[in-house]
Amino acid sequence: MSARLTRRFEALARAGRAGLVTFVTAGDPDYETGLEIVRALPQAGADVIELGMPFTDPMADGPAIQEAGCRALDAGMTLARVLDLAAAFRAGDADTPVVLMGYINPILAMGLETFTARAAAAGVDGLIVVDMPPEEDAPLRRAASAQGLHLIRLATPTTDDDRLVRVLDGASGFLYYVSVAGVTGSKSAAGADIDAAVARLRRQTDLPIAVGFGIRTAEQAGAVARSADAAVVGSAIVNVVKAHLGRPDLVDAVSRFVADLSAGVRAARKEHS
Amino acid sequence: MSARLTRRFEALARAGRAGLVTFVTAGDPDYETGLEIVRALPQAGADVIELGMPFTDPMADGPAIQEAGCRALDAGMTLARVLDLAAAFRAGDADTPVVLMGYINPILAMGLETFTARAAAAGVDGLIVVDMPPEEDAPLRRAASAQGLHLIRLATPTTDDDRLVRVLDGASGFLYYVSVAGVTGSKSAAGADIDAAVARLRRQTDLPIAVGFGIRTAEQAGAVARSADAAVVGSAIVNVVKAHLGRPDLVDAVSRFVADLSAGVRAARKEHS
Amino acid sequence: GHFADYGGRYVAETLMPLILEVERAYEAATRDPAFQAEFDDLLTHYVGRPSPLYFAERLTEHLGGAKIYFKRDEVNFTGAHKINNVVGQILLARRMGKTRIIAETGAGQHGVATATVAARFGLSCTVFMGAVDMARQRSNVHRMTLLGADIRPVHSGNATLKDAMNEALRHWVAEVDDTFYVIGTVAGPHPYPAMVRDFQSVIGREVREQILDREGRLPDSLVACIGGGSNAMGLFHPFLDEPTVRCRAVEAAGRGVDTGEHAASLTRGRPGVLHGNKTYLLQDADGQIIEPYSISAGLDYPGVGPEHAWLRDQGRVEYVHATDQAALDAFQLCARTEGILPALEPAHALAHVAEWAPTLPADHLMVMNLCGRGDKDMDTVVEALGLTAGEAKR
Amino acid sequence: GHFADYGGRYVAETLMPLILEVERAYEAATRDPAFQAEFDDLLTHYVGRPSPLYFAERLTEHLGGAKIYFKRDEVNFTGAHKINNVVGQILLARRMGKTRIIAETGAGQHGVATATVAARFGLSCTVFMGAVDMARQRSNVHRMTLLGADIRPVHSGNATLKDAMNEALRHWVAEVDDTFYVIGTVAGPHPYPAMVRDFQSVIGREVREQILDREGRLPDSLVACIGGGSNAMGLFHPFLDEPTVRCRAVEAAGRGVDTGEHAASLTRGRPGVLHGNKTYLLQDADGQIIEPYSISAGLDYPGVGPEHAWLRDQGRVEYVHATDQAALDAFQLCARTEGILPALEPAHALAHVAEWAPTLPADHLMVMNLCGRGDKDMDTVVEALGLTAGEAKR
Repeated sequence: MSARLTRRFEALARAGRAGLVTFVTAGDPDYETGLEIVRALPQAGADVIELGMPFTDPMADGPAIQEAGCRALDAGMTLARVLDLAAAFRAGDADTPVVLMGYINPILAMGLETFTARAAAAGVDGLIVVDMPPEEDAPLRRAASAQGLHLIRLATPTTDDDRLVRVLDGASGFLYYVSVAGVTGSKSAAGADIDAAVARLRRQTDLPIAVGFGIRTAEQAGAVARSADAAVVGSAIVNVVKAHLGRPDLVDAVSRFVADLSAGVRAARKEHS
Repeated sequence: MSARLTRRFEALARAGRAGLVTFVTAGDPDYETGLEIVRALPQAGADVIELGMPFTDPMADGPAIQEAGCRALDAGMTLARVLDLAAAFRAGDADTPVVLMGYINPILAMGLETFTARAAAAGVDGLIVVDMPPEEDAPLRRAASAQGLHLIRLATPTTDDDRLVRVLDGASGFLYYVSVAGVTGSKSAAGADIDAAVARLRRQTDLPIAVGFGIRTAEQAGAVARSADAAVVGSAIVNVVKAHLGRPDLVDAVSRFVADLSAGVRAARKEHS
Repeated sequence: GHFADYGGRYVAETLMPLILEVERAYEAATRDPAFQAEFDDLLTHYVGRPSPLYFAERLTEHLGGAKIYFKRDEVNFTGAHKINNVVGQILLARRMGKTRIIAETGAGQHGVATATVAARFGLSCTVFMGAVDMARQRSNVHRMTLLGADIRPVHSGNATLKDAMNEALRHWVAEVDDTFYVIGTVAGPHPYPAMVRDFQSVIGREVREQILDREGRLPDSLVACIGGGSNAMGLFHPFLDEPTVRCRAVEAAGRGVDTGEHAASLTRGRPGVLHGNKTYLLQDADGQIIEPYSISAGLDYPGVGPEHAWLRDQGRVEYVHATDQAALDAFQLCARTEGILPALEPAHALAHVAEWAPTLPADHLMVMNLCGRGDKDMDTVVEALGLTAGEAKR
Repeated sequence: GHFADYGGRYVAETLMPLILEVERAYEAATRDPAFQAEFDDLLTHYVGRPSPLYFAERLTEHLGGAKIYFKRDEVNFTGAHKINNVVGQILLARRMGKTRIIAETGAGQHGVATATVAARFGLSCTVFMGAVDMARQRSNVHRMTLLGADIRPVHSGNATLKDAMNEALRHWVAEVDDTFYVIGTVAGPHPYPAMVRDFQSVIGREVREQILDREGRLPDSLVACIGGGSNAMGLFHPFLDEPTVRCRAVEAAGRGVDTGEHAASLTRGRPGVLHGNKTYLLQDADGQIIEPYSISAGLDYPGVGPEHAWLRDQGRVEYVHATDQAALDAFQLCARTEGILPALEPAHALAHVAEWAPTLPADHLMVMNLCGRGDKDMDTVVEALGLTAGEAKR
């Protein structure tokens, strides 16, 4: 398995802080700008990069990420170009883990084996495929595993303890906890609920736990970072992209926002310790 | 029974010519003008006057007479005012027969006895009620008869010989032959068809035969006048009223048109004799 | 008359021979089992009869009185009871060798039914429709057009149902040889009122069988809306000899029977003659016909079938009325409790049910004729309720 | 998958527990005679089943080949086969204690059926509908509004059925506790494809009984249109084990399957995953979904039920296609020969019947599923044919 993810979470644990997982849609608003954005993320404070693979019908995403996908597709992005972008990023950054996030259909169109092989070659570390529950992901898991890619599983507020066993069976890399029942960019969970959920998950797994959905501000990221191993921010970053479309300060604006989030995450446990 | 109708047809027979029956809607376009029109008709050559009793739903009439009825109703005509108009005419003309033509509902609203009594008092000679076939007209016939009013029956191209017996049973005044299947003012019958129809009717009745529907010109009136005892013209006269609405020469125009029709009727048998 | 002093054949002489021929042909048809068999077959396989008798459970609970059943003639093919009669008359027209069909229509349901069955038998079809009704029932105009009917807009009078019937009669006079006039209600010259009643009586016959099957006894009351009166007559007729069955017909009170803007001929009219029959009519003191008014195009008629006039005078049927507003309220009540969008015509019947049922005991069995579906009235209702489609219920 | 490699439950983890709960509840319901009894009772008295099996005599004569029967699901209450499935799913939702119903809709028939049955049971109802479809199926938007449904316009994508389904799934994820998603066709995550098929199989079971009663033998062929495929599956399923019964499903070829503007997923698609199931999809080389096109809103979908994908690969059902123009021609043919205005969806089936039937002998029994009425499509057809309502046939 790709060691970057594991190393990164170990390093965070040693540093006594949670990580910041930043999601952007690959190639939003276009390949070149998208690559610049991604390249700037580690410097801005991102610990793990989630790269969205655009899909025409992103049924688990809210408007922000839907629109980001449309922008990327309109600009000519394909799954192959997403892998190109990941490879281009990896060429300049050997350490920051990259996780691809998306839907299964474009992957099937490329072929599971081809896709996982090319992803691994591009320096990708893990995969999150939101419409592949454990019941359906065995073929993908086998293909990913053969290439050393983590297939990251998701748990949600509706995943009860019985079901969690199934979710964790075969999970690797980290566990992605979707903190609210909803699509990306919708409502936010209360901090206490997140703490309780993380505590419940930790009783059943030693995997790092990243918490996402509904985290929009440094403060919210910080609240998550108190208990979770990482806070995932997506729609809020994508909204910054949208707000700066066509402007020369787009990449800077994203960086500044990520830096702010990062500060929130880094301050979280200090405040409370 | 009112003798005026009989006397008039006898006089026409002695003169060796057919009569001209002129229809106007009573009170079209208003009571005063309507009365002037009617008063001018005998002088213009009308031998019998048919006075239309306006009704909201004249189902046997075409657009010309429908509209004339609307004009009269809009100007405040009622059945009682129709009788007033007839009486006013009769005050100045003791000889020209007047026949009321219309639908049964306003008559029922006034009451059969009241209506027939008031019509007789107004100097009316006969009644034509288009929606009262022989099957239904017994009560009206009794009331009319009690007041000496002729109830004039209609025969049509669809009235076969068997049915004609029924139509003629109780007919009085004259027989009104509707020369075409249709509403007033529609298509015209061919002269030869009318001659044949009149001949057929004469085999079964000695009543004078007036032919109407579709007669628009002096020439057509003349063609009918060759075989029939009278030609009835209605829509064509009403159209002259409509064409001169609001003009000072309205009454003159109607008179001139009726004079023209009368000339056609008077010339008919001369040309062929 | 054919119903005491009511009914009759008050038509122009030109039509009389044909009217008498229709009567003879109809009488022969009623004695011919093959005619009845063909009628029944078409009702079953073409129209989709029997229509359901449906226990309106939630409405019954909501009103808290009589147990209410709906006779669901709205699920008939073409969406109303009208087609029962049209099938019968067009089979008769075929027997008579007629090749052209004409009809009048108000709401368009009778016109659609006639255009439908005429197309089914390859007969030419002309439908007379008031220009005002064409505007307010546009979807039905489209349906008739696509069925190949020639639609003649009528501009005379108020340009509604009465005027369409005048124009159909005028047209028929000119085309007596090859044309059959399919009248849409239990009105017009004899034999139409009796013939249409007979064809529509399938409704009541089915109800009788269905309620005996479901409840083991006859209903205590029947309720139907009444414009011309064919759906009411169809429901009531097979029960008229059952003295325990109360019958109520609901007229359109428009803006109120005392406002002058209504279509309640039996409530506010007097006997007279129109469209070939003697019956109760909305008319002024001079015998001129008063233009009726109702939100429902199908009830917007100044007369009523002559047999209803007779049943009124006898007291066998009670004639009540409901306003536009009561009908709209009932429409919504039906939509929200039963998920059924009634036509505005039976919404009038339902308005009376909503008033009457709560005063009756729970063991009172009431059957209402839900004689047409509301699809044709969507624009009218949405406008009347001031709704914006798709955004109303946020 | 649940149909060889097709089907499955490709949904977000948030939905999985609920999807599994639906499956358990559905399995329990199928074993509960009370559930089946309530389903049957509603189909009989509320929906008006059985729908007629009608011998299309004039169409058969006109085409001069196979003897054609129409299964008349267009006379169902609400005007299409959709309500069969909705009744079943809403009864299931009630069993599960759900109080809110959501649905997606394309042509609006499924949305209307869902709004209807939800109102019948007093359940809150939200319908997702593409903004483009809302504009072209306005009358159905009105119907849903009046039934009290909350209609959510969907602007994403092409703003048609696919997008409405995306949005319904997104909404469901956020409202898993009290909400039941009534899917309108044999697609979506398991158990929907099987469940919808089972509920719609009443169509084929009735046909089997009716044709045996009328003809004394099974049909030789069955024809149905296919978008998602629920009406086709409902007709075919009870006959799939009868090797002598040929089944043909007709996809929407739009402007032609080689133009790129069509909705023929089985003809021109490849297997993939969308909306929770693996099936044939219209997609580009990159696996992006291609926006479908059809004149018929109900067929305008880039996928198809997974069981159809399996039946295609097996060769048990033949999948053919018909263009917009062929459907419009068939619409007119049906109107003029049988007086029936089909929805544009079954007009596609009829287009194939018009092509196939003349090549078959007179003793070939063909049953076509006339699964919806055309009323909703009047504006579209009038415009497509360039007709002016009421003046077209002068």
